[in-house]
Order: sequence, then C-alpha cells, then structure tokens
Amino acid sequence: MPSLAPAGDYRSSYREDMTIFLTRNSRIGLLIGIVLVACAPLALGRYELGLLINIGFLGIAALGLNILVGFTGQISIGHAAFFGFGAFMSAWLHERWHIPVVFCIPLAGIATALIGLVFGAPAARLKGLYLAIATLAAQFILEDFFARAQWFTGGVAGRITEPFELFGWRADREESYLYVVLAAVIVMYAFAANLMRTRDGRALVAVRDHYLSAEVMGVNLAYYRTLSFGIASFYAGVGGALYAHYLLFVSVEAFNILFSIQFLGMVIIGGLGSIMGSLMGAAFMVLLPEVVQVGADALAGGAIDRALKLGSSISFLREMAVGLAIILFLIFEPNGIVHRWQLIKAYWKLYPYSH
Amino acid sequence: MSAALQMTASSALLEVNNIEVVYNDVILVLRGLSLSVPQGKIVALLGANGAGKSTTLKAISGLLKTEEGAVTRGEIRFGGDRIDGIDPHVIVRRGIFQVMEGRRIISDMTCLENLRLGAFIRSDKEVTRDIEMVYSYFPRLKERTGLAGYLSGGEQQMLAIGRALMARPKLILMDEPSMGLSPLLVKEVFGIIRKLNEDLGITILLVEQNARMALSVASYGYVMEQGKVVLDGTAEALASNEDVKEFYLGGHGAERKSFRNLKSYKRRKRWL
Amino acid sequence: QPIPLGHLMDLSGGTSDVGTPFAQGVNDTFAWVNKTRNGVAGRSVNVLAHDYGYQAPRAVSQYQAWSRDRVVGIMGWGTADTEALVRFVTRDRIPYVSGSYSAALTDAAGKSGRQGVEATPYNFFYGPSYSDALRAMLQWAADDWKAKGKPGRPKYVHMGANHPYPNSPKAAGEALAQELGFDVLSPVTFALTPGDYTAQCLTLKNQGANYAYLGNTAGSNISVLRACQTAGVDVQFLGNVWGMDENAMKAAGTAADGVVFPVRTAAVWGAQAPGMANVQAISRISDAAGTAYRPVHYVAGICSAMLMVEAMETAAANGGQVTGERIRDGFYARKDWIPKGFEGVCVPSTFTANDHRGQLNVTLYRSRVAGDTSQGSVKDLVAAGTIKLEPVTTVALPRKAEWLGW
Amino acid sequence: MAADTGTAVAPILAAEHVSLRFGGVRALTEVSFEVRRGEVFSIIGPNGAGKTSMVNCISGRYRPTEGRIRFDGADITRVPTRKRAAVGIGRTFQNLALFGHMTVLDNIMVGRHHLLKHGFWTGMPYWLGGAQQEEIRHRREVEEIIDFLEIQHVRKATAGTLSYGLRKRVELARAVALKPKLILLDEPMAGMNLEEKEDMARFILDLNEEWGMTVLMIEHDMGVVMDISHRVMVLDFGRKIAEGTPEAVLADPHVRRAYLGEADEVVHDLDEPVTA
Amino acid sequence: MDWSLLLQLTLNGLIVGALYGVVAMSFVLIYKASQVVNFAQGEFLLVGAWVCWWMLTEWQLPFWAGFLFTLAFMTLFGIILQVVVLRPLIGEPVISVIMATIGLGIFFQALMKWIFGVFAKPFPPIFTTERINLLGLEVQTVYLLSLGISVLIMAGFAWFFTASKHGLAMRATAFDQQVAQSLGVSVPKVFAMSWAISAVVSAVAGVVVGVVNGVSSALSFYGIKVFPAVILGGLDSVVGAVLGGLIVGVLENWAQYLDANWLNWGNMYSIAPFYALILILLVKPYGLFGTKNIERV
Ligand SMILES: Nc1ncnc2c1ncn2[C@@H]1O[C@H](COP(=O)(O)OP(=O)(O)OP(=O)(O)O)[C@@H](O)[C@H]1O
Ligand SMILES: Nc1ncnc2c1ncn2[C@@H]1O[C@H](COP(=O)(O)OP(=O)(O)OP(=O)(O)O)[C@@H](O)[C@H]1O
Ligand SMILES: CC(C)C[C@H](N)C(=O)O
Ligand SMILES: [Mg+2]
Ligand SMILES: [Mg+2]
Repeated sequence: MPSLAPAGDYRSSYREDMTIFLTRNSRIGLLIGIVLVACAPLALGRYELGLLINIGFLGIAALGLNILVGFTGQISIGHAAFFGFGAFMSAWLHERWHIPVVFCIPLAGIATALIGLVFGAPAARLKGLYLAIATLAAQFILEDFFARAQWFTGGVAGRITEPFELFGWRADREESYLYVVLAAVIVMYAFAANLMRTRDGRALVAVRDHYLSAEVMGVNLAYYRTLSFGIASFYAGVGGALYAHYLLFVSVEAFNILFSIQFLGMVIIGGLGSIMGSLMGAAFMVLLPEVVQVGADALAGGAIDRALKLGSSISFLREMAVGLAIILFLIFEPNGIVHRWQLIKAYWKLYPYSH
Repeated sequence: MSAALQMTASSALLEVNNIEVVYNDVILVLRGLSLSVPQGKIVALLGANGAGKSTTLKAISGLLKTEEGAVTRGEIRFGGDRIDGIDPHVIVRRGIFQVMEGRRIISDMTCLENLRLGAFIRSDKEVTRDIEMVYSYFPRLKERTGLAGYLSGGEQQMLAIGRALMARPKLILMDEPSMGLSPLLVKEVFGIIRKLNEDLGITILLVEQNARMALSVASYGYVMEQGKVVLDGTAEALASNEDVKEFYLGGHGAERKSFRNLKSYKRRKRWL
Repeated sequence: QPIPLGHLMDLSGGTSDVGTPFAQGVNDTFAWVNKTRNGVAGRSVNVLAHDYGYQAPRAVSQYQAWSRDRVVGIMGWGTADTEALVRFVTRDRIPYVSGSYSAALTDAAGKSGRQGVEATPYNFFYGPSYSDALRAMLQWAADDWKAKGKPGRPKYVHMGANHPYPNSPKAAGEALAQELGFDVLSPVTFALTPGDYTAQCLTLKNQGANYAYLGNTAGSNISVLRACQTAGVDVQFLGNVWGMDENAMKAAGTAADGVVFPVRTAAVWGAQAPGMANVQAISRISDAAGTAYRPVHYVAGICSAMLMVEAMETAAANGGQVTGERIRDGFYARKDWIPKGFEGVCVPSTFTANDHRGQLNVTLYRSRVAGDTSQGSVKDLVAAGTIKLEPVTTVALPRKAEWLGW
Repeated sequence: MAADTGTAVAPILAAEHVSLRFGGVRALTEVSFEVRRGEVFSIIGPNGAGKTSMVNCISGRYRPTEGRIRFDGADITRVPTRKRAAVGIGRTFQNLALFGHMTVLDNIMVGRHHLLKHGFWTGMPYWLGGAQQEEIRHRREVEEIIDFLEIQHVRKATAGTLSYGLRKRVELARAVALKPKLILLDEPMAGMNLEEKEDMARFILDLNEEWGMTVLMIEHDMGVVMDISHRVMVLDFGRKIAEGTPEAVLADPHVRRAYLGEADEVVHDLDEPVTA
Repeated sequence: MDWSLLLQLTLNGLIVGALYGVVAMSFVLIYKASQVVNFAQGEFLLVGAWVCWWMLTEWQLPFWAGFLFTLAFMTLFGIILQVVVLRPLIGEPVISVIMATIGLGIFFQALMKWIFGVFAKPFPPIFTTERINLLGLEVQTVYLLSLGISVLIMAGFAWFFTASKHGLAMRATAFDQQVAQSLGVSVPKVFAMSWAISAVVSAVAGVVVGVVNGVSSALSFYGIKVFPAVILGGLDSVVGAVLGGLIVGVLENWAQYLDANWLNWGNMYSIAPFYALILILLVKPYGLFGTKNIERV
C-alpha cells in the first residue's frame, strides 16, 4: 500500500498527528503568506489591494460554499443571495440600530446562518439535484425579497453603508480595510479547518459519502444536512458583510444568479472539499477578468482590436473568458487548483522515483 | 518459466503478456503479469485480497480506463489481436464480457430491462429466446417484476450472470461470482458456469475466493500475489499443491481446520 | 497632460439596447473634441470608459477606482447607479452627467424638502427629467382624449420594471394624471428583458386602459408592444425617452406604430439643421465610411458630452484649473445653453445652483411604422419611409417649485 | 461448543413476531428469536430469505410492518436509526458502505460520533473549549481498534482505494468504534479467501470473547458459521424454519433441502471431521 | 372574478407552457442520460434561434429551409459540444459536468451577444395568417404549430425511453457509466446522442419563441424557467416535464391575474413558479413523477 504521507514525517504524539498542517514547511509557508499580505500596502497600489480584499471576502464566502458542496455534497445555486443577505443585514443593523460595524459583521453572519437554516430545511428531505434546484428557487425568492423590502434593503435603489470603524480607527481605504479582511480570513479559515477535524465536520463528510451508513453511526442526517446550510450561510453572511463595508453600497443587483454561479466556479476551480482551495478559487475568479482586461488593453488599437471591436466588447470577452476558464479547468484539472498543487509537491517529494 | 508460456499461443484465446498496471499515474498494481486462457476452457485466477485479480480482469476488459488506471507495459491479445488500450465497449463487441465484482446491476431498472441491456450489442431476433433461457437457469428472476435494486444480494448476482449470457460472449471474465451466495446457489452457479462452458462453449476466466469450487470447475489455474503470478498449473496440480491447500483450500487432505482454533498465531506464507 | 474623465456605459446589461448608441455618441464626441479641437484648453481628454453592465454595485466599485485616479468628471448612465453615487460625487466634488434623467437628480441644493431626496449639486443631465417628460405626455394625452371626443374619464396606467429607472416618474405621473382627470389603474410590472408579456397585455386589455406609460427601455418595451398587438389591446402607449427609437421601431414592426414619446434633440439623424454637419463629423469617428444610421440616443449622447466639454472649457478659461468645482460652475455659466456648433441639434438647457432641471420644453414625437420591417437596415427603412419619426407637439412645462426633485 | 450463556440471563435482543412487507413482497413473516448476551448468533438462509431485512429492522433502516424488537429490555421498534448507535447497536453492511473519500482513521472516528460531545460551536475554536483534548482521547482508543484489526499501515489511506478485504476490515473497525453491545455483521466473510476468513473469524471471536460484544452475524460460509457461532437461526422465504446449535440446525433435513441443497459435494465440506 | 380573462390567461398559459414543456423535455433527456443538469439549455435555445434568424434574414432562405438547416446545425452543435467539452469529463463527478454546462452557458450567452448584438431582432413574417382566434384569445400561429410539435416530440421521447434499446442504454449510462461500458454501450456515443437531440429540440423551441417575440439574449431565460417545470414533473420523467411546463405556464398567468387584481406586488408572474417549486418539493421530494432513489444497504 503506497502511502502518500510526506517524507520526513516524524510525528510521535497524537496531538502532533492531528495538526492542520502536516509538515513544518507548510506551516511556515502559511505564515510567510500572511506576513506578505500584511505588508502588501507597502508595495501595492490601491487597485491591487482592492483585488486582495475582494479575494478575501469572496474567499470566505466560497469557503462556506465549499463546506456545503465539497464536504457535505449538497449543491447550492443560491449562495450569492445569502452573501447579499449578510451584506444587507450588516448595513441594516448599523443604520437601524447603530451597532458598531465590528459587531455588525459577525451578527450579520449569524442572522444569515438563521436564514440559511430556514432555506436549508428542505435539505433534510431533498436529495441531490432536487435540493440544488430548491436553492435556485431560494436565489430568486431572496432576490425578489431584496427588491421589495424597502425597509431592509433600500429596495431596488440599494442602500449606502458605512465604513468599518474600531475605537476611532476608520478602515475606509484599501490600505486599512485589508487588515480587517485579513483578520477575518484567518479566523474563518481556522474555524473551518478545525471544524473539519472534529465531530461535526466528519459527520458532514460522512453524510455526503454514504448517508445511510452515517445514520447507523448515529449521525442525525436531517440535522447535519441543515446545519451545513447554516454554516455555509454563516460564511456567506460574513463575506457579504465584509463586502458591504468595503463597497459602501449594497444593492440587490449584485446578488444575482450569475454571482451564485461564480461562487460555484470558485469552489470547483479551487478544489472541491479543500479548504485552502476555496481561497485559491476565489483568487482565480477575481484575477481572471483582470487578466483578460490586461490582454485586451495590450491589444488596444491594433488590428485585432479593430477587427473584433475589443473595446466595446470587453464585457462579453470577459464573460466568455470566465466561461471558457471554467470549462478548460474542468477538462484539464477537474480536481481543482489544489490538486495540481499537491501533485507538484508530490512530484518533487518523490523525485526522481515517480512510481 | 511458468507453464503459461509453454502453452502454445495458437490455442490461447486470450493472452496477457507481462503487463504492468498503474492507477492514477502513481500506484503500481500489476507488475509484469502474464497468463493465458485457452479457447473453450475455464481458467481460475486465485489470490489474496488486493493481489490485483480484479485489476487484471479490468485490464482485459478495458474498464481500467474508467478508473484512472492504465496498462503501461506489456500486451493483451484476444484471438491474436491486441486489445489493450481499446475502449471497453469495443472489447465487448469483440466478445469479452466482464461480470464485475459486486454485481453492479442497474438498480432502477427491472430485471427484464437489465437482461435486455445485456443484449445491447446484439441486433438479432433471438433476444427474447435467450431471456427465456436465462429464466430457465434462474427461475426466481422471472418472479421478481419490481426494480432490480430491491433484489436480494444473491438474486442480483444471478441477474449479473444472466446479463452476461445475454451478450453471447466468447469469453466471460467472472469476478467472484459466488460472493454472497448461499451454498445451494454457489453450487448452482458453478453448475451453470460449467454448463455454459460445456453447452455453449464459452471460455471463462474465473476469479474466485472459493478456491475449492473454482479448481473443481477449472482446467487450469493461476495464483497471484502482489501483482504477479506466483504459481500456476493444471487444476489438479494446484489442488494437490501443499501451499495452495494450506492457504486457499484450507485443509490437509480430508481434514479441515476449525476457524475457532486459529487464535493468536499468524501463519502467512509469501511467495515474494 | 491629459484630463481624466470617467465614462460609465452599459454595453452588455439590461439597457444596453439604448446604452450602446448613447455611449458611442459620448465616446465619439470626446474623440472628436480631442482630434479637431485639440482637447479642452489644449489638454486632451482621457476618457476612461467602463462597461458596467447596468449593475449599480459595479458602477460604485468602478467609481471608487476612478476617484483614486482623480477623474475630474464622469459621464454616467443609469438611475440606480447615479442615485447611489450622489453622495460620493458630492463628497468628492466630481461633476456627473448621467444618462439618467431622474427628477431626484435635479434638486441641486436639496431645498425641495422631499423625503429621500438629497442635494445633488454635482449631478447634471441633458434633457427633460423623466417626470417632466411624462407630465408633458399626460397633458398631451388629456388633450388627445378631449380632441377625440371619447366619453367618460380616460384610464391611465404605469408600466415598467420594478427598478429605480422606470419607478422614477411613477408617483409624479400618477399624481398629475389624477389631477388631469384620468382614472389611474394599478401599475403593470414587466422585466427589463424581452420576453412574452401576453399575460400583462391581457390584463391591460381587461382593465380597459386608454393611455399606458412604458417605463422600460426599447428592448423590453417592444415585447410588450408586440404582445399587446397580438392580444388586440387598444391603448395609446406613451414611451419613455429611452423607450422608443428607430431600432425599436424596426424590431417591433407595426406594433410600434403610433407610440408617442419624447425626443430630446431638436433634430433626428438625417434632418436638416445647422449643427448637423458636426454631428456627422463626430459620427465618422467610429464610422469612417459615413454610412451608419444613428438613432436618437446617439445624438443625445453627443449633446450630453458637449455640455461636459463646454463646462470643462469654461473651467479652464482664463488659465483656470480643470477641477470638479470649476466644472460645476461651468454648467451655470450660460443660459439657454446650446453647445457651440450644435445649433438646431441640441436643445437649449439652463442650470442654476438650485435647480438642475435643464429643460422644461418637451418635444413629443410619434412613431410611424408602415409595413414589414424585418428586412433591410434601419437606414433603408427610414429612407423608404417605412419607419418615420413624426413630430407631434412641444409642451412647455412651467418651472413649478413643487415639481423640483420629483 | 455450546455457549455458557444460560437462559437465566435476559436476552440482549429479542424479535417478537416481526413481519416486514414491501408492497406485495413479504420479506419477513412473523419472525421471533432471541439473542443471548455474550453469544455469537448467526442467521443463515437462502438468498432473498430476509436476513439482511432482519438486520435492517434491528439497526433501524427498516421499520417492521408488524411485531416488536426489544433491545436490552427496552422496546426499540420505533427508535430512530441514528439513536440506535447510542443504544448500543453497531453494524457492518453486506455491500460495502464506507465513507469512500475519508481516510480510514476518519472513517473510524465517525464511529465515535455518538460518544463525542464537542459540536461545531466548540469545534471551531478547537484549542479552546476542550475539543482538542476530546479528540486526542478518542484517537487513542481508536488506535487500539486499529491495532487490534491490524490496519495500522492504511490508517491514513483514503478508504475508497483499499482492496475489498481491507475495506471490510475497516468497516468492522468503524462498527467496533461505536462501542456497541451488539454488533451486527452482514456477511463479513464474503469475498475473502481462506486466510482472510481465518483472520476475520479470529477478530470476531476476539470481539466476542475479549471485548465482550454480542455478535449477530449473517454468513453463507457454513464452515465459519459452524465453527464460531453458538446458535444459528435459519430463514427461508421470510420465515424462521429452524433455530438451535449449529450441529442441530445443519442436521435438519428441511434446512438441508432449502439452503444447502441435497447432500452432495457442497455439503461434504461440512461433514468432514474437524480437527479441534 | 373575471372568467373570460381567467380563461384567456389559462389558455395563454397552456400555450406558453407547452413550449416550456418542450424545453423541459430536452433538459430531462440529458439528465436521464448522464444525471447532468444542463445549465446551458437556455443557450441552446438562443443559439438555435439566432442561427435560424441568420439564415432567414441574411441568407434570405425560405422558412422551411432555414429551419431544417438550423436543426442540422444544432445536431452538429450538440455533437461537437459533447466531443470537445463533455467527453473529456466522462468519469468525473456529476457536479464537475454541471459546472461545465454552466461554463458553456456563460460562454455562449456572451458569444451570442458579441456576434449578434444586444438588440432584439424580429423574424420576417412566416405565416400568412399570423394569428388565430382561439376561444377569444388571439394566438400566434407558430404557437399553435409548436403545440403540435410538442405532442410529437413527447410521444417520440416516451417511446424512446421505454421501448428502444438506445433509450435503455441511455438510462444505464446515467445510472453507472462503468457498468454501461461493460455492457458494450459507448458512453461517448450515448452522450453525443443525448446532447444532439437535446440541442435540436431546444432549438425548435428557440425558433418558435424567436418568431413570436424576436430573438434576443433574453431567450436564454427559458433555461431557468425550465427548472420549476422539471422539478414539478420530476427530473427524470418525460411526461412530468411536459406537465410541469404546462403547470408553470398556467401558474405564471394565474399569478399575474392574482397580482393585477389583488396583490399589486408586480412580481408574482415571474416568482410564483419558484414558490410553487418549493412547496411541491416539501410535499413531494421527487416532484410529481420523479423516481425515488433506491436506498438499500
Ligand atoms: N481505482 C483504484 N485506484 C487506486 N488504487 C486501486 C484502485 N483499484 C484498486 N486499487 C488498488 O490495487 C490493488 C489491487 O486491487 P484489486 O481490486 O485488483 O484486488 P483484488 O485482487 O481484486 O482483491 P479482492 O479480492 O479484495 O477483490 C489494491 O491494493 C487496491 O488498493
Ligand atoms: N427496500 C426494499 N423494497 C422492496 N423489496 C425489498 C426491499 N428490501 C428487500 N426487499 C426484498 O425482500 C426480500 C429479502 O431481501 P434480503 O435482502 O433481506 O435478503 P437476504 O436474506 O439478505 O438475501 P442475501 O443472502 O442474498 O443477501 C428480497 O426478495 C428483496 O427483494
Ligand atoms: C434606460 C437607460 C437609459 C438607463 C436610464 N438612463 C436610467 O435611468 O436608468
Ligand atoms: Mg477484486
Ligand atoms: Mg443480504
């Protein structure tokens, strides 16, 4: 039985064997990553920082979806609506009840989790694609609600939100808000990693892999199916709230089905059932259109530009690129970025004995 | 080396030459396996769990492809033509049919529909007649009119064998046909296997854990371990081999060891 | 050193049917200004165009990028996004010429005291507000009803998507309709996308509406027109300024025949006017052959852009800096303002520090479609007279204080 | 061989007139039996006789159409499946039912589900609130099971890639992790060669004798059934046709006809003298 | 209660619903063959409608010729899609394939806008009598034609899945691709066939809608409409798909009636089917006709 456990693996206590990161290198790598992001404002412009922030809050929401889709095996096509709910909730909590934004964000997450539980209730009974399509209905129903709940969302006109503030420190610029998002990402990702290595996380995966035998093991199917919606919505809500206080404006238009689909794309491109993959998927989805834009800009004015009307078609090209990227990814790396990454690592570890 | 190679290629319907199989590009499972199945004979393939028996069958039937496995070395010949690398549905048309491990019947179809699907590659008029033939082998299938998914394990196994018959193959690869069958049915199934071979002239490569039964119907046998053939010979020769007796047949001569008294010691002979 | 100017366009979203020609007009105009007039005060205008797909959040996020790039002004588009950005542009002092003619954008000093209407000192647009245009159409409708001598009270209905843009004149229109003696029916909702609106038309027919305001853009309006034609609905449609144009007439065919709608330029493509030569010159920027037919929105785009251009020139005059504040003041510098060289094309506008209702004279046209429009280009159809824009009347609205911002 | 379990001890499991119907199919008809504490009890019978259905009734997958099932004195007929783990019933499945994408270790840890207390509230902040301690404690016990079943070498492997025999063993480990009083084994030896059957037999006996679990087993290998069970019940067409010690049951002509076929080479295995 | 309006609305709902039914059937076809929910179904409509429009206006073909060409084109289109995109995904988890269809949907939606622009384009007149009066409701002739086509297609599908061996092979493939292959079924061929048929059938619907409303990217909304329809009917039931389509069509129209007369919310027309979807699923988790999963251990 060939084992893919990394070489140089000398763990001797169960505690060590149960850490999130199997090797010291990966732990150090992560630390370096965090430090790099924290230093980003020194090197990057506000535009690039904005992209990082986007990756952050989308990554949080994508992680939630990954818990639902990747770990529990329930497809949701309504994630953007929950993301939106979190955004509106945070804005509303602040405006209506004057709760400081710091608290609004987690509260919005919890409120969204509750809504997620409501919409997840059918999950206890529905299987597979029937459930997926029920979430599609949730998407439209919530969108409709956003468009009409004037008191809550500002109706179709949307709602202006306030920037993040903590003890007089206002994070209304990319340079400062980056840290808010970074902190949130760390906390939320650590939570997820922990969840997956404890009872409830395992139960979620068990329900996905074989719900009948999970039940025999004492796992309450209805509870966990619903819970996974709650958790996914919690993440979506937190992500949405972070979005609201970044953009400073929330409107129903943003939370459409295409956005929901993009979340699915992030999860699948990043790697189903992979925690870090969610972040990678989010990064991919955020950066892809930028790359297309850069490409189009590079061609601007040239013959190709004139022939294809690149300038005025850029939106279509971006959309096409997104569609194409999803397809190509699935064809060439169906297991997601994370898998590619692991293969690269495994290759070097086993090099030169690849078999 | 082994007797397998001494058997003349001309009489062999199926020949597996020194193949290597790798899963997921990394896991090497078969390491230079060779065997040969003569036309019109039953050949048994024995081996421990995980030895690679099912993998061998899947390599022959081409189904390996569907599991991210690949034959990376060696060749497989059927009736003289190479068939490694060919798509499984083409191989079925050439006359090799695999009865997969774990029955794998289509549970949301009826028995009848499963049987009709067995005849998918055929377009002759005798399908209906063959269905009756299958029912004559397994009468209880006729009584089960509901979805096949609700059949008991044994009934599903019968259906799986019946489905293979519907394809009228030249060679059937059977992966543990007796698994989960009651003694009565095991006997029946082996009777049927023998009958298929004798009446219809179907060649059979049989993977079995029930070595005693397998060797009783087979004319030749192979023993695998860790992806290689470690022993082969005529059924009689194997049946009288001491190691085979010890590890596969479980008895020295007429004696049988009780499962109760094996406790705490572990005998394990490895050829490799 | 070029002057950065933002331009939000909808080339791909819900209103891209009219957004595309309008944006083309704006872009061509700035390119033309850069080319023939050496930009503004010797500096070329660097137009940062962005297709935001008619999604307000994307507009806001783009705005934030631009505010970092220190754009001096923005050519905007939709109602939802313009209204969402009001606070931001006011804070950052960035003059904003929108394609949205929402009346809420006209209360520059915030003196109307209407609930939910903020001061919009930096928002401008070229044309009568949606509400004023609708008021004009209602007055015409009241006259029309009388002229036809039909018995009883006419019935009026507002139709459109639940969206800030169609919603914008809803209350104002219904209030005036009431005043003018219409029975106001409950509004009919239909999405901003084309679709099958037979059910809506059957309802309309059933309710017996006589005058119906179409609040959406052309693409979805034509679906309604066609469905209502099939269902045999006998109603006079009143189009929104963005709701009808030559393209829509071609797409809708005879179903579009008879729709009355406001046109906010003094001349349409192909008409004779002193300013038309410049319009054609601008058009040639993106159509070297000079063969394209430009719909009304293209021309309106030119006039809107020219307001911005001249306001910037005013700001730069006498060695001044082209700053947001100075550009805003540039909008106040003239009365009955027609951009130079566009006489007979652009309609005069007047902005004051308290009142950004640039135009109160509303010119109404009627669409005339005679025969099959599916073959041939808009240009051919207009040339053949199959499609015609027929002037109806010009309504001069009073500058009522209570209508400000509403 | 007969068990030292006297009738004085209350049975751990009792099925009382259990019937089960699926539409027209009568999977079980009026089946009653008792499993005594500490014994190895086997159910045999032809395919489709209703053995798995019986086990499903006990583990809660199916609810009997009629009749009752008592466990440890309490009526559990209506207890939902998921609560039966806590009641003390563990099982394996006839067709493998592992969590294919989880590691062997996690598979077994799922078996601890009902013994773990920390949910997601305390699980998320792993280091606070004791979730870590709990995990470690249970991990230790699970490792004992892993050692016992000799699957150390695959503990980090993904269950779905294991060979059949190993999977069966992992499934057993998972059921054992439940700490059940009664363990239900549905054809634990199917698909195994002799050597592995011997191993499995040893595990079952150890579980029974050293871990003190009562075993209810369905098995078609008569050698195994004869050797390790204390008592045997025979089902045929959903009805109980015999019950008793293995020897007695196998001597029953009715059973021989229905299950083993007329005495011939299949049965001769069993008639061979057993070297004790 | 206004009975004549209600009658007309119902009739209108049935007519439009039949079209939903046609699209739903082609959706169910792919589902039955591969367990894949095709999110690009709406784009199939769109591509079909645009191609036909192109033939009719730019090439000035007569309707029947353009229509036949469209069908031929869509057959090819379905096959090529399958070969290029879906074949490499055979054996991957269903969700990956579903995601690929989403990618396809996004791609073709944008591509069509890019090629044909964003403005709705009308079809040339096709029938000499453009509309026919049916119980007081003016109905476009194409719609009536589509009603006939739907019935034909439905009968064809019903026969295909129960009686033909290729239908069986398709179901087997959906159940377990490996098993289907072991039976001699060529999974790629089955998929190619299902995608081609599905594309063709949707294109028929696309052309009909295009003739009625003009062609525009909004046509792809039918791809979303189809979800309530198939769920109501049950994902894998052909008859259910048609019934689901009819139900959704009628429901929309009744919702409009309710809305216009009492609620005045203005949104029920588009949202009511989704509420209905949720309600139905709460009562019948497999829709009205869907087959239940077999849960046997
Ligand atoms: N799809 C797969 N991916 C990776 N490894 C596999 C796969 N299938 C089988 N293996 C590995 O290949 C080896 C041989 O498996 P195979 O199923 O051929 O054994 P077998 O001899 O049939 O055993 P059994 O008697 O248990 O059925 C095992 O170690 C197994 O883990
Ligand atoms: N969920 C179900 N729905 C319908 N029929 C069922 C269901 N479960 C079992 N049956 C039927 O009940 C009968 C008994 O099945 P069961 O699985 O209990 O047999 P078994 O004794 O375990 O057989 P085997 O030894 O082959 O596993 C069979 O005829 C089977 O078809
Ligand atoms: C229809 C478009 C012209 C957008 C419009 N300007 C609005 O107010 O939203
Ligand atoms: Mg095997
Ligand atoms: Mg069974």
